[in-house]
Amino acid sequence: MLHSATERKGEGVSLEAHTASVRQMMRACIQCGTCSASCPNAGAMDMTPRRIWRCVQMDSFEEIFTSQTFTLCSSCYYCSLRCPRGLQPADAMAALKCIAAARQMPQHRSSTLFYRYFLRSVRRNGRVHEMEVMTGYFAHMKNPLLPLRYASLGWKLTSKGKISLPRPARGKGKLDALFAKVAQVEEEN
Amino acid sequence: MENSNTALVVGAGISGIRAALDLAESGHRVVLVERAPHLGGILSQLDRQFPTNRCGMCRMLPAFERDAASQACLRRGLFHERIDIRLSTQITALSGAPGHMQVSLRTAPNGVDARRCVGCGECAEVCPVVVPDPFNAGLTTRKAIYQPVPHDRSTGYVIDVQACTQCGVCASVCPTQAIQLAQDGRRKFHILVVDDELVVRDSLKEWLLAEGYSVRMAASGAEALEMLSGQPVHLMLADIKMPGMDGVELLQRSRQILPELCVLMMTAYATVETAVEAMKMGALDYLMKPFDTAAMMDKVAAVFQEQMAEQDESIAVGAVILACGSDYFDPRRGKNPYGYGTCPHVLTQLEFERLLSGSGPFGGALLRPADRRPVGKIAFLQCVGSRDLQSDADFCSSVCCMIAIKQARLARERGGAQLAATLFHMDLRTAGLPYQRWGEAACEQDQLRLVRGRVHSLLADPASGDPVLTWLGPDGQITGETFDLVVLAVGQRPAQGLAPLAEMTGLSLNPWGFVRTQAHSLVRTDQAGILVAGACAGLKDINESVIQASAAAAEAGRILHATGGTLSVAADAARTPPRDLSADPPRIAVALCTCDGALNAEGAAAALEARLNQDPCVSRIVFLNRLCTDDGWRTLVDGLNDPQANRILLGACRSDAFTPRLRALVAENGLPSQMVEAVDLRIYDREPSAASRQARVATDLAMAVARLKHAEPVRPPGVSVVQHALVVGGGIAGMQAALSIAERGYLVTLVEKQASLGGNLHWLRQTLDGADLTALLADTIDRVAHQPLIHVHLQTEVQSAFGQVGHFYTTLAPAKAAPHILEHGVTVLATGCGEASTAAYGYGTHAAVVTQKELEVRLADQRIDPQQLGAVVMILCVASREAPRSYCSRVCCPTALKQALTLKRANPATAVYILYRDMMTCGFSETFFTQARREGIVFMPYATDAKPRVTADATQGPCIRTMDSILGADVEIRVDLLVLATGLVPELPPELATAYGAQLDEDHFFRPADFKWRPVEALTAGVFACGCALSPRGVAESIATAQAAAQKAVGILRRPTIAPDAVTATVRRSLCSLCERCIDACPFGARALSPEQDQVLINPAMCQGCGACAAACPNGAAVVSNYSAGQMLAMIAEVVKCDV
Amino acid sequence: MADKIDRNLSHSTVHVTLSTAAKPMRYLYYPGCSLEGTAVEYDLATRALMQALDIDVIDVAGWTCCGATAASGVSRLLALSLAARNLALAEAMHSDCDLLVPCSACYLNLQRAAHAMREEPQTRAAVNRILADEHLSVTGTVRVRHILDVLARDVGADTIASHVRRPLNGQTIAPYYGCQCLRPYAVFDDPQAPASMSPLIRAVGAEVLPWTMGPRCCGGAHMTTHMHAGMDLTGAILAAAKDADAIATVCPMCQINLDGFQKKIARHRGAVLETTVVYLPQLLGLAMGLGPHAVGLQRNLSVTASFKNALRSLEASV
Amino acid sequence: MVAAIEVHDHDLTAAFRTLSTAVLTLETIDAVFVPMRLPCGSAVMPTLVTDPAHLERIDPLAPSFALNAAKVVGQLTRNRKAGIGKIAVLLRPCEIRAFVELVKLNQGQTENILIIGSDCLGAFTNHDYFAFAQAKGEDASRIFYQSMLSGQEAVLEGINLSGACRACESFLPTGADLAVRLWGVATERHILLEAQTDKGAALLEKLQLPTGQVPSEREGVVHALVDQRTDYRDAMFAATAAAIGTLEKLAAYLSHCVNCYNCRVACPVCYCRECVFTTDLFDHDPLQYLSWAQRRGAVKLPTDTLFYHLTRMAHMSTACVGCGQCSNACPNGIDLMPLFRLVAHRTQGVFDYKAGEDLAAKPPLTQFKEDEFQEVVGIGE
Repeated sequence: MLHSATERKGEGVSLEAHTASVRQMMRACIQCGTCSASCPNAGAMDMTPRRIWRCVQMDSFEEIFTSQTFTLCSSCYYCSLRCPRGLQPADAMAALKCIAAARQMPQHRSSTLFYRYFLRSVRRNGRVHEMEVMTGYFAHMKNPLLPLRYASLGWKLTSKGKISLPRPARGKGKLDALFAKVAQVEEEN
Repeated sequence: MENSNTALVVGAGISGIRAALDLAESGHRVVLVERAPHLGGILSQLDRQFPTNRCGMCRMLPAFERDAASQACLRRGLFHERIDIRLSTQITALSGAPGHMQVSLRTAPNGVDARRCVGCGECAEVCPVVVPDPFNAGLTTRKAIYQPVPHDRSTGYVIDVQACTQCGVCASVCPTQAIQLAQDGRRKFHILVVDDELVVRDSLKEWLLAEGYSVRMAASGAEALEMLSGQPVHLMLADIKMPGMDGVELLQRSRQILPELCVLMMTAYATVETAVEAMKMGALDYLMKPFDTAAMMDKVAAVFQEQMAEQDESIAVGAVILACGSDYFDPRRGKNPYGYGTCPHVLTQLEFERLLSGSGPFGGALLRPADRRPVGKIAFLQCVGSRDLQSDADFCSSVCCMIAIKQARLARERGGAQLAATLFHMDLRTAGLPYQRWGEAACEQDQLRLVRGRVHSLLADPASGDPVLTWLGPDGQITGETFDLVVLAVGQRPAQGLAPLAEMTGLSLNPWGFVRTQAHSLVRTDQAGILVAGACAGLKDINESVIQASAAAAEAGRILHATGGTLSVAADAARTPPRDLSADPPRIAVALCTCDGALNAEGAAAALEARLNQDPCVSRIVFLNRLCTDDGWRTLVDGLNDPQANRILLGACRSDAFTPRLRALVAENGLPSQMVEAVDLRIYDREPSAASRQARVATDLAMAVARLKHAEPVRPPGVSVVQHALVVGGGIAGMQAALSIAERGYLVTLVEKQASLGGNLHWLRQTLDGADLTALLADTIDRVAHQPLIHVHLQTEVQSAFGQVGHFYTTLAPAKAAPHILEHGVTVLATGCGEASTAAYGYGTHAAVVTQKELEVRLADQRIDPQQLGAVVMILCVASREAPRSYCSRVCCPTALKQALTLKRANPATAVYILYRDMMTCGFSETFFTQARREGIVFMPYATDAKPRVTADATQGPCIRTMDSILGADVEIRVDLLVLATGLVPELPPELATAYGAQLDEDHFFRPADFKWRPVEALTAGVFACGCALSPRGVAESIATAQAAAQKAVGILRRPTIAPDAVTATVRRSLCSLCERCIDACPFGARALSPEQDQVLINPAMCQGCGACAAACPNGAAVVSNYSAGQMLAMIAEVVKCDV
Repeated sequence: MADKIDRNLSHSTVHVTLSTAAKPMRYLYYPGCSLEGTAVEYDLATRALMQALDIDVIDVAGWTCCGATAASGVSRLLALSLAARNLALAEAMHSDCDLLVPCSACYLNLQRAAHAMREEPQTRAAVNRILADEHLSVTGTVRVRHILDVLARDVGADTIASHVRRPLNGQTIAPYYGCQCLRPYAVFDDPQAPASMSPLIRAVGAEVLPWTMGPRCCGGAHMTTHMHAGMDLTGAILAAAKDADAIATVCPMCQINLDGFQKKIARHRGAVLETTVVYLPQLLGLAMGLGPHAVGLQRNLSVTASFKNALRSLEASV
Repeated sequence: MVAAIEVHDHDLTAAFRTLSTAVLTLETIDAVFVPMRLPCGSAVMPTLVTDPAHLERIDPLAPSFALNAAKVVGQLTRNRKAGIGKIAVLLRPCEIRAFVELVKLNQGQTENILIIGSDCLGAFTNHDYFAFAQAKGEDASRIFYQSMLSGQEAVLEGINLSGACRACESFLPTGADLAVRLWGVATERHILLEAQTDKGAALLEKLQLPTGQVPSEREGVVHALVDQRTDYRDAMFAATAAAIGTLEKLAAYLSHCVNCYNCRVACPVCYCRECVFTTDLFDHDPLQYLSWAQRRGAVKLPTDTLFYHLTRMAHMSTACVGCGQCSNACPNGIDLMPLFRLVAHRTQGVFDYKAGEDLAAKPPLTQFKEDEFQEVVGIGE
């Protein structure tokens, strides 16, 4: 079972309900572009962060999710550092990632799956098992070439004694209770 | 307790000076205190101010009874008979009720006896301490002994006690022994150091001894207590963490023995909270370990200064005006320093101002301070520490946009056509009446580039060090550009001393630490008797500051009057009438201070005496020594005690400083003020040789003799005043003006053409911040009704008018009665304004398109139900801020926010879009802009070349199409309601204004004498305007203008006769060719052709002695008394050597 | 801002004798998942360095993942709960010690959680409900300290200098800070022009490479999800460090991005990019005389031969 | 509207006579004011004529410009209440300009007059004219205008136009109600009349003259003349500027002045009822002279010579129309005209003002403009 908060909601919840928190976060944006001018990934983005926030205000979430921009946020927090409105654009980007994950948007599988397998590992072990994450991620991406991109690194890591083979899953995850409780609390709210 | 008829004004910046002068002009006495050692506040550093690109501060000086005050550049000092100026002074206590308040004043000794200082500067020459000069915002340096404002010679030198090392060199060179160092005092100042660690005690002792204090030490609390009971201790430094008795306990117990003992706690980071607790128990402050020696010594020195200060002086006042200004945000402390402090090419606006100044580091040349390279590209970054929630600044600092525009224009003036300025902003706030055009001119004439957007951060180019800015262009492109210089518009912060002052007086502050004013008032605080003016209630431009200061003066005057103060006409009359000198030949008594022999170098005195004695009019010459001492002054008084002498010439150093006492002296002798001249004998001290110095001094004295010889003792008769005011217009401004005049005891006729009083308040219900306007209207009407001195004429219009200050004749035409003529002394025009009509955006074709006023009315009478509204668009700046109505109406943006929030709160499901050009939410109304965004109101800027398009068909509701620059596409919104902000247009008939001698500006508003300095009066005396007749403004601002206009009116009404001043124009009829050039030339309308058209007449009350007439008249028929051609030629003859 | 911080730093060092009583320094220690895996040498070096400096580190018993970037990409409450769990464990240890965190991502997550716990009572209540099952509760009062913060401000360059046995003379080090120890919480250094590493590098006898890439983003998890974007960012950093003998890092994510993909990035950029990348504690430890094995240098993915040679010759010269 | 008056026998003076007579015989006109040769000799003076018979001696094209008649026209019209009736005045362009200035200064009124202005052919100095008239007798004027209009050398008998006229580029009667066109017109056949104001048009209509047409060549002729005059003027300015560059040079330029104040009397725009130099201001105390002498060792008397000229420049340079009567009037041959024109040219330039050109333009010093001359008054820095 993967993380409930991301997977139980799924399609049943309206996009509007999902996006409410992002709207709340970025409503007060003044479109000054401070965030965008500082973004190290701006060059790779197909839409400026400022435009994303404009779309948030105008309720054009479809447009946001057709864009890859939010997945390109590397959480460097340059934007949050200087937002004159005191907003947290990096956090809002994370929130958009959450939505994409929760709604399992196919166009954002690459990012959301990675997070999902990461958390799956955390849930099971309490701590992250890097190899376990990668294995799960690569398997789910169903891209036979993808693992090769990381093959040399994986080999290097293993040879340096930095990766151990994942332990077999045994019954209850260490943080099952916490994940479940989070889901429960989120549900209530 | 008797009413002292005195007001206290705290702060001598522009607002303080304006308020003080206003009160003095209306006959009250004023004590003007300033914590800095100089007058002028921030404006002493700003040479030119928007929107005129020049100064003009002198225009604040009185227009009537000019002789009672100084009549020269205000930046060089101020004098007024009824204003007692106290520099380097703070208030330490304040108590009592309005009318009867007791204030304690404490003057910080600055080490120099101001009366003795001759301003020679020898002290600064030898002073070894060099510190950044705050006057030049740190761009230059000065010494520890210095002149606070270089162009203000009235203050002399002072010592910066923080920087002074007490070396004493200055005292040894001072020719007048004016310098008294605190060194001796320090030795008598005993400091007790209590710490269990020997190393700490030893280091502290060493440092403190080096600074000249006496030090004792104790290793424990118990030991300390013992020492306290035995010997005098002025200050105790106590460690918090000590074994046995800790610092806090020591504090408590020591204060039981010595309740007044000053204690500074010493603390490590871990125990800071304990230290803070200790401060609540009476510790003065704490010192943080590890010690910052310099900061620690500053704190100790501050305690020393405090304790050594002279005894507080207690004075009785009737009212207090706080005008203590504001401080500025330090970008270094901000989350975003924009390279300030690390990149040397980043300056604050104030620093840039000094850079541009002729008295700045490079004489006004536009060079980079760090490397003196000429500047080609400048970037102005707005909103640094303003409109920034990350620096707790959910407010706009109101003036920075205009300052940036001004500086861009100035820079262009200095840098020429190759200078390129770029201004980064989010909203260009050009909200004052003339500001829009000024901003447009900057773009058109000076090629100022405007960029809407904010720069994330400033990085220095690794190679050149030049600042590099990166921003997101409107098209979504990230742009990087290198500039030579970046100027930061740093925002306002509350003045340093405001919080303690508020605590002392119980004054409420707003969430940002500025003074909170009462609803509908810009000047009333929640403490009766304490009023506020200027930037301490939020930064303001000069225009608003001056209005607010006059309004505060009006309120203070009201309090003084209500509690028994008089307008002191009696005091004026009690002055000895000047002797009649008309028949006496000029006899000049000359008194010269030898300044301890400085004047008499190489026998110069004798030569001087010989030269002066050449003129038979010089009746005697007295040499005296040290006029600056009491003895010296006594010699002067005795020496001049000559009944024959009818003119006095004084030669001394820093003659300006003697003006007040000299004025008093000649008044006692029954001489009019023009019969005394003072010459500064030390002003040429920098001349290369003694000979040239003496020659110039001799020439100055000879010129003064010539001037005095021709001084004219006779003045034209005064102008009598009908002590009755007419107020035209019964809106809120008119009513307030009438009330403010009547409350000072003068009759007012209030004329309103409608059937009831109230004007626009009939349909306005509340303000953006929720203040109740309906209640305000009811209350004001009630107060007018119960004011016996106000005569209200409803349904009455002004049919015609003529006359001049003191005597206007106005024909009032009631709707249902015969016209009658009213005779009155002053006129206040409060004709208001109305919402502009429009045919744009489908207005008039579709019922769902309404104006802001219509929305206001329809919401009130429930013709519009917010529950029924799915979407609403508001379009701002409809036919405003572009030709021909190139001005901002100021009220529309706040109104839009108010209405949008109302709709959104009534129905959160309503989508509200505001289409704007620049949101003008200046000052603290910015917070509502933030609120509106938070509540989901969508703001979309539009450009004038891509305005929104509206299609309206009757079935569907209007559809608005607008270009969203962020999305780069048209957005289409179908709405149930389209609200248009059409702006305000004045309702002041030109013939009404001109009948009283006033003029209208190009937008048909009342043209003030000077937008900045004389904002509510016409250039023609006795005519005032208030409210929206002046320019568009909100209710509280209108009320302030009404109070200001009333204050000005009272300044005239209080005099039964306006006595002309010494410098007044007259006509020599025998020479006059009646060409009437003088009439055209007079800017004050003081000249007119007689009804018979055979002579030119002058109203001496209106004449300001400017001399424009004399310049226009070719044959000397227009004469300015005491600046007559004969007088001037005689003076010139003393200087000019060649034959002409 | 850098100016201000420098001044503070200099004060604390100049008068340090006055301020600190001779109490041994002690920290709670949160290694985080990476330090058990890909960044195991960071853990080794940190512990060794602390020991050499006579500073006690006490592991937070039973610590779990802070949530990393992944949790915040899924659910804020989950992210906060995962981090807060560790804060709660630390607080439960009833120590007045600060919490030392070497991993920047963990540091940010813990810092954020601490802030949220202190400033958002509602969130705190929700998290405490979640933690209640394990009988934990959190207040957010424990001070979360990044290892660079501790080294720069608590230990100080002077102390480091006094421990140096094998000065790294002639070596030029590029101080690389990355993002999350600087932003969004600017606790101990200028978030845009950081300088706190420089005195430490100079203290061990090395020179500081003058560059502006110190606070730039390495791309973080992009190397997994958006490889090209990640290689652009990391590549720019590696390219800028070409004149350095080594890059010093303080974050496992930065470290692996910088040292794990050098060949790939070199192909991507078409340039040779071979640079030694070491954790700052490794660098300091080496200078203080700890052996390469003691600081786990053999586990680093990119230590150039010339760096190793330099180390050997420095050792020989001692 | 253009009308023509025929010219017979190349007698342009006769055509002017025809015009004047026609005007005077109109009911609405009480008198004409024209230059007439005095019965007693060759002098041509402005004359007020009510009897057409006297127009026999009219001589508007004589190269004589004895005085600028603007002042006299001012005297005739200045009292609004006591107007002397409707007068048609025939003036040179520089006289019209001076009169316009006087009207602005309230020293004359336009209500009761009708200004007829003629293309100006220029004039000699008074001295030269006297000699020329002596030599040529009755034919003097005809010889002059024929020579001028035929484009031949203006120098006759070694006499050239006065300096003021040679430097005059404003020889067309801009401010006149009715303009007489001579330059570029076939004056052997006719002179042309053109109305420039409503008043002029009304008058022209009443005169019922045959219509005419301004020939296209005229423009070229006028242009060429303007260019020639402007060149001369600019050369004159350059030479004068060099000659007066310093206070000492200026004093030298004026050193022959004897304080007779003739230039002031001759100046059409010097309008003061009593000149400041004749008031008590310069009526110095006897002691004063001694005191000056003592301080400097010597003092030239009368004093205030340079000051007088500077004062006049200060007062009148904004109104100077360049008629040159100051030079004409100087008994000691000081060429004041180039000096005054130069100063006037520059002062009027900075105020963007041209004296006498436009009745509606306000004279510079009567307008209070805060923003002008910041660099001069010192608030600019």
